[in-house]
Amino acid sequence: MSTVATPAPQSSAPARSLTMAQALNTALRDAMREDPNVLVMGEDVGTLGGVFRITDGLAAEFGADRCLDTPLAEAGILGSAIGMAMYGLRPVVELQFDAFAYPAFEQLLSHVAKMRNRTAGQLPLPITIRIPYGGGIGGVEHHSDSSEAYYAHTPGLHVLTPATVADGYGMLRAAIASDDPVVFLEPKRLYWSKDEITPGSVEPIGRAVVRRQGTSATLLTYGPSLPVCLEAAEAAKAEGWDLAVVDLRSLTPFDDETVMAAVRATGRAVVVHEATGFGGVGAEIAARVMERCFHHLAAPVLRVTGFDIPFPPPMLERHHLPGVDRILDAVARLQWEQ
Amino acid sequence: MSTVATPAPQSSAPARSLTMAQALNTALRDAMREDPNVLVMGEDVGTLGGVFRITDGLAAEFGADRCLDTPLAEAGILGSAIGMAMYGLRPVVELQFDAFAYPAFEQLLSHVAKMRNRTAGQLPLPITIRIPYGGGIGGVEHHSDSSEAYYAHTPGLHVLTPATVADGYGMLRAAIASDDPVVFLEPKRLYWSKDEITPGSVEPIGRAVVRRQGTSATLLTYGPSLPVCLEAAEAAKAEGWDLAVVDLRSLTPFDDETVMAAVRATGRAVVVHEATGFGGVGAEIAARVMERCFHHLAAPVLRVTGFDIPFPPPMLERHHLPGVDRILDAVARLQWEQ
Amino acid sequence: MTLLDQPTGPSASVWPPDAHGPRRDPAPLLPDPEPFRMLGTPAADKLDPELLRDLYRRLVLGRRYNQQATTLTKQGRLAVYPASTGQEACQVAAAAVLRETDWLFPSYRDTLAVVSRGVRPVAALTLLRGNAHHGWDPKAHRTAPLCTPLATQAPHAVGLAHAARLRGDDVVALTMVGDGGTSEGDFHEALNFAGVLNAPVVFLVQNNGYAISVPLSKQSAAPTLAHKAVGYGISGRLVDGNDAAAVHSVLTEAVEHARSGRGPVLVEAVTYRLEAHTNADDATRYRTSDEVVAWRQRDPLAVLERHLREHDLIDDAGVAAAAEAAEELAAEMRAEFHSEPELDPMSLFEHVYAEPTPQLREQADLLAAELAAEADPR
Amino acid sequence: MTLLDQPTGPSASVWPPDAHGPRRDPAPLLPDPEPFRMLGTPAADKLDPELLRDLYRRLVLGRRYNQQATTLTKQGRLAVYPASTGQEACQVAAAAVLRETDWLFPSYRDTLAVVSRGVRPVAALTLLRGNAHHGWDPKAHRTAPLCTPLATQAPHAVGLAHAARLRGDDVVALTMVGDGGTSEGDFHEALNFAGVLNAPVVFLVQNNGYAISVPLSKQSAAPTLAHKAVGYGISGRLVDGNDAAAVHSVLTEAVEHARSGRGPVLVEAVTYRLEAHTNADDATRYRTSDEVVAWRQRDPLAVLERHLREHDLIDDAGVAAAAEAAEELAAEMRAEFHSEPELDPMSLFEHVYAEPTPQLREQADLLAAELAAEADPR
Ligand SMILES: Cc1ncc(C[n+]2csc(CCOP(=O)(O)OP(=O)(O)O)c2C)c(N)n1
Ligand SMILES: Cc1ncc(C[n+]2csc(CCOP(=O)(O)OP(=O)(O)O)c2C)c(N)n1
Ligand SMILES: [Mg+2]
Ligand SMILES: [Mg+2]
Repeated sequence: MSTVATPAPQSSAPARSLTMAQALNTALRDAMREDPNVLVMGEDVGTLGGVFRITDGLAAEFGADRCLDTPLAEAGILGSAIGMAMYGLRPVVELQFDAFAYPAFEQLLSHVAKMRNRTAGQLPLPITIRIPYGGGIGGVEHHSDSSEAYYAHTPGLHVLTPATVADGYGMLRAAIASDDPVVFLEPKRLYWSKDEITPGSVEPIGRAVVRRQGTSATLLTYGPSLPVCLEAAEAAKAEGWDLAVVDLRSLTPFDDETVMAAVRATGRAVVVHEATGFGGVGAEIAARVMERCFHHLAAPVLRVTGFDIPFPPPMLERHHLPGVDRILDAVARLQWEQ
Repeated sequence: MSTVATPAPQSSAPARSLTMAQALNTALRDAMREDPNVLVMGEDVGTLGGVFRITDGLAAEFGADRCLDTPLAEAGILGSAIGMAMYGLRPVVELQFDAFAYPAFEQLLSHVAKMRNRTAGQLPLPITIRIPYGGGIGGVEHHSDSSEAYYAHTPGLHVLTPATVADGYGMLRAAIASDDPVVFLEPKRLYWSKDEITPGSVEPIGRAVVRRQGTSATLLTYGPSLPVCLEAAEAAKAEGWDLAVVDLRSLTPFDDETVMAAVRATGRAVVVHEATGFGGVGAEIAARVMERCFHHLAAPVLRVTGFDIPFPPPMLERHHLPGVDRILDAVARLQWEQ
Repeated sequence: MTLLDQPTGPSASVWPPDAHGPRRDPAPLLPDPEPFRMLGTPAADKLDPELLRDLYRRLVLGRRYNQQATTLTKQGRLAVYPASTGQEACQVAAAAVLRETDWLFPSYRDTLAVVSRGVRPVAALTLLRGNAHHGWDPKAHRTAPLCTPLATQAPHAVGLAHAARLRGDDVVALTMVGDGGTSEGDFHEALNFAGVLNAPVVFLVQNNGYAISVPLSKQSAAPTLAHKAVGYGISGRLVDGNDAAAVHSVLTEAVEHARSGRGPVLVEAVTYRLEAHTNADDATRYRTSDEVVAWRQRDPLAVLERHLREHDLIDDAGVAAAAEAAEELAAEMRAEFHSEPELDPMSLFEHVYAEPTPQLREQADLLAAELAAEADPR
Repeated sequence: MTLLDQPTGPSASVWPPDAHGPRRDPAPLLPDPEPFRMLGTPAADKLDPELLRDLYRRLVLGRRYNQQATTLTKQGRLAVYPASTGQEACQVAAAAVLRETDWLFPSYRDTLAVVSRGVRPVAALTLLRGNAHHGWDPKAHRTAPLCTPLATQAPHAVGLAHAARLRGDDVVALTMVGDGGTSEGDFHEALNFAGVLNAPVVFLVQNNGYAISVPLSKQSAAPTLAHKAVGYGISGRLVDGNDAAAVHSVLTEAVEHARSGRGPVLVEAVTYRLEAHTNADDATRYRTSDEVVAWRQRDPLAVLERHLREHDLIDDAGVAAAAEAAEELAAEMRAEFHSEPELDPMSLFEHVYAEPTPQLREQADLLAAELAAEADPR
């Protein structure tokens, strides 16, 4: 796992109830207060506070130079963040929506992901790239892509995605503290979810967590699909299934240990994510689980994912996104009779 | 599978012995002769005939307008090809090397892959995007990426990669004839391989082919790794293994029928490709084979792929690329004792 | 070898002949840094009154269209609406200067230009309604789909214009980009391709001062956005985007320039977005109401109406007729959006490819089974 | 709020104050379309002879470096070599004008600039030798790795320069791009960011007339590439890239301009690549030998030597001393490339991340086992 400098927890800050958006905002603010090298940059992050208000108030507190409204050009944003990181800053870049990260793809693959490696460790790039991603909020085309597979397949990047409010805070702190570049995927439909967080707590990168214990089968999921899986697990009780739910949190590095233990314990597994199934992260998860737990499995690992189609228009997205019924249908196909 | 207009085979053209590069060149020339709407465009494709000479002689025969040297800007190249296709042309775009396709990623994902779908079929984009890809030729960094996973995960694209000289011809003809966009990945280390082709023959898109029959286990591969797998299958005879080898040829659409039949016949399989393993196309193949052939398998499907690292410098690439020994080691791990 | 004329030669004096020439003389490419205006200037006297009345009717219609779409958004009938209120002069002129055979490449904010091109509002607004990605036949209307990824439509326009030229067709492509969009690499690449290919394209930049919250001063340090033209060897023009006559005149010239083979043109129209970026935006976070008020004084509709009245080019009946036509349009919009759109979940699998892959057929079966179970839960 | 000065204001006369100003006056940004020259002009008389002799020694060294690297390539000691033969004036001047604390952002062709910056040839050529991706300590030499994806280093230079400015450091970043590279979106985005941030960056475009086989006339229709500056509100300068004194002078001014907070500068140096694109290229396919011969007349080394000789600024001893130093460099190169580089396959897994992931540890074990089996095949 990546080196994570654990900042001293802010005194004995009491737990606070926040939305995911507020938790992320708090994480940015705390990181900026603790380290003057941290700066936030992107389209509309300054005066506006971001289209999702994740950077709200940061320009007011830290000034326009540390919360920088950039021109509208994603390769330029990420490219200049690289130069800043080379000079010792720790840029936190916001790319406004999933599909608007694609213009920065070359900078991401050919530089951000490789710079440490190609310079034999001499130019690490501690850049956090925040990308609101996924569907479920009725966005028009190009506003709902789940692009994690592109990043997870790219060596040199850490790919994280929080599914809880507390992880929104703790994982973003870890991402900013990491000396490696992190693609930090924020499930935009969870921005308004509410929960308690403990300010100052940093989640180490690379650990999955079992969100629900269960004995019948294991759901493996992350990001926006976690709440759906938890709901499915509740509903499954009526069918007599006791489902475990694992929240991966970090796609790279991947927590084989936690995942394999959770699957071996039940002998059955379903992977769930929003992104297109073909060549998605779910394929990697299913393949490695079957490679490593083959003789523990009573049935093949199944996948419940978005279809292999461009993301649908708002009024049809519910048919595309994995829902409780589709997950339960997959669980039902786990060869219970044999 | 995609609609493929089968052009009339050129009279009774005799089989000719060509390199893969020449076969691709012949395919372009034949397509341009048959259809005045076909045009070739990209960096250095005109006067120079391309850095790999795949477009050699086309400008001389068809003129600078049908074999267009463009300015050096990949998004501009693909973006203007989109406009040309909207007007009824059939552009064949050359992107000079794998990593230099990344600047065009937004045009590819947000437009090329989606245009037919978003316009409900009204604006199909018959664009062929030729990309020399993969390692094995001692290229310096950014010249050896295997980027197929990014494309295969993107709905709306066909992703093809020929492994034989004949397929170089026949599959490129099919790609150009297709009314859908095709990412046509040319294994650059096979450019100099030699074999016979029958001009005029078009390979339908979406069919895998069994290159070698075998009874012990099945190697599933494509593109630059096919010759390595065939070599491994030869070498395996000494160990007493009789290996089948399947050449996928088309990653999207995927030929489940041929692949599953080939795996069921042996009960064991190894997937081989050059690209980084994590989240690679091999993960999809392994996952879907295990989903569909679970009870026919004596062992989990294993993967032999490039490591999860940036492509190494020329002098070290052989340690990264799947070679005969690494493939045989994987075959040996297919739980023969059980 | 090439069908196309090469760009015209250099002035031999400024560049040594062996140094990678020919190079162009920059002088004719540079825009006048003072935006071109007609209304309120002597130039307006020469204008065809019927043209002005036509533009007026279009502006009235456009304003009403914007209002009605905004109302529909508030009623939940549109998922999102980026209004072009205040920018109607640019919107209607962009459509008015094109021939039927020309192509328009609009951005997400340019639905009014699309409507002005003859597309029905309900079709122009399909993307923003949310029932489908796109609503009209692009080939029949020679109007590309609304483009959301900024400036990515600009190279499409160049490619189409070049293709038409190769075919010997007399077609011009006009693409619309925002001030923010000019910062994207695709904008640059499109202008460069256009310059090199000498393609018949007009780039219309609606400079409304903001990219969401980001003001022009944080977007560009250029003298004007029109000055970017010189770096591509193409002509730059600057126009008051709230003066419908001036926009119409400059764009007419630009389209003619492009059509006649004299090369592409970059037009910057200086205008203002009177509403928030979209209904989801809160413009008070980044601009003062004073600023908005000041720009309301230069409302393109008010400016033209004042001109027409002052010059006695329209009477109350004319104004009323324009308003009536606008009300008809609004009524049509209300009617068309009143009914729920028809939705077919199985359409998700259509048109991904010319023919569905085996994988898509399997997935379609899965959804069909789910829908059947939903319909008949037992 | 901001630490940085805002770009200086508009000339109020050219732009209405309410129209998204301030805007800059374009006049001072526009380059003189005649490339700046010194050698052979009266301006040369004022030049410091020691500077000229220093540039001469650097050029001699540079030429010898290019020759030796080319020879090493023929001997298979380098995987590939993109020679800068003919462009040495740009290469050595780019390094000479920078302070030690400044940063250089070179492209793949700029290894001579890197060597001129004090990096040993064997280190500068590591990427092209093929044993590693990179060979020097970028922070110690304040020189970024060679950049292959065209123009992608330009935004890095802008970001670094801006960061230095935020820290209060007196640092200028100079980045080198080819004529072909100016067509890439990243070039545009970098210049735009530089203009808006008023970052202390110098963009040096070596216009050598070709991007591999594509001549400038198919790359750009701009009056000159330096004219692109105006679209970003930055200053453009055009210089004869084969006149070492002129390049040195223009770059010195540009660096000073940037350092003093007056903003970024785009310098186009008109030059010529006398060799093929790389050893793998066949230049006879796209250019005539007449053209090459003509440019050999303007060989930067010959031009400077002629000047020094004609003005009696160097004697045979000086020439011999320069040649001797160059031979020493060549001998050093031969010696250093004579031995095979040390290679450790296990290094593949180092520096992918600060610490290897569990996945990489597994894969490293696999390779280690393979290497052990290879070493001891039994
Ligand atoms: C590539 C890309 N990046 C970001 C966005 C998100 N976005 C949508 S509109 C907008 C501002 C556009 O400003 P401008 O180009 O001036 O057009 P306007 O909205 O003023 O019409 C942004 C940043 C996008 N659509 N595409
Ligand atoms: C993004 C990208 N596209 C394509 C290439 C392949 N390529 C390498 S050098 C080159 C030509 C560069 O021309 P120019 O910028 O003029 O530099 P020069 O080689 O003349 O120094 C090309 C096309 C690349 N390196 N990067
Ligand atoms: Mg705007
Ligand atoms: Mg060049």
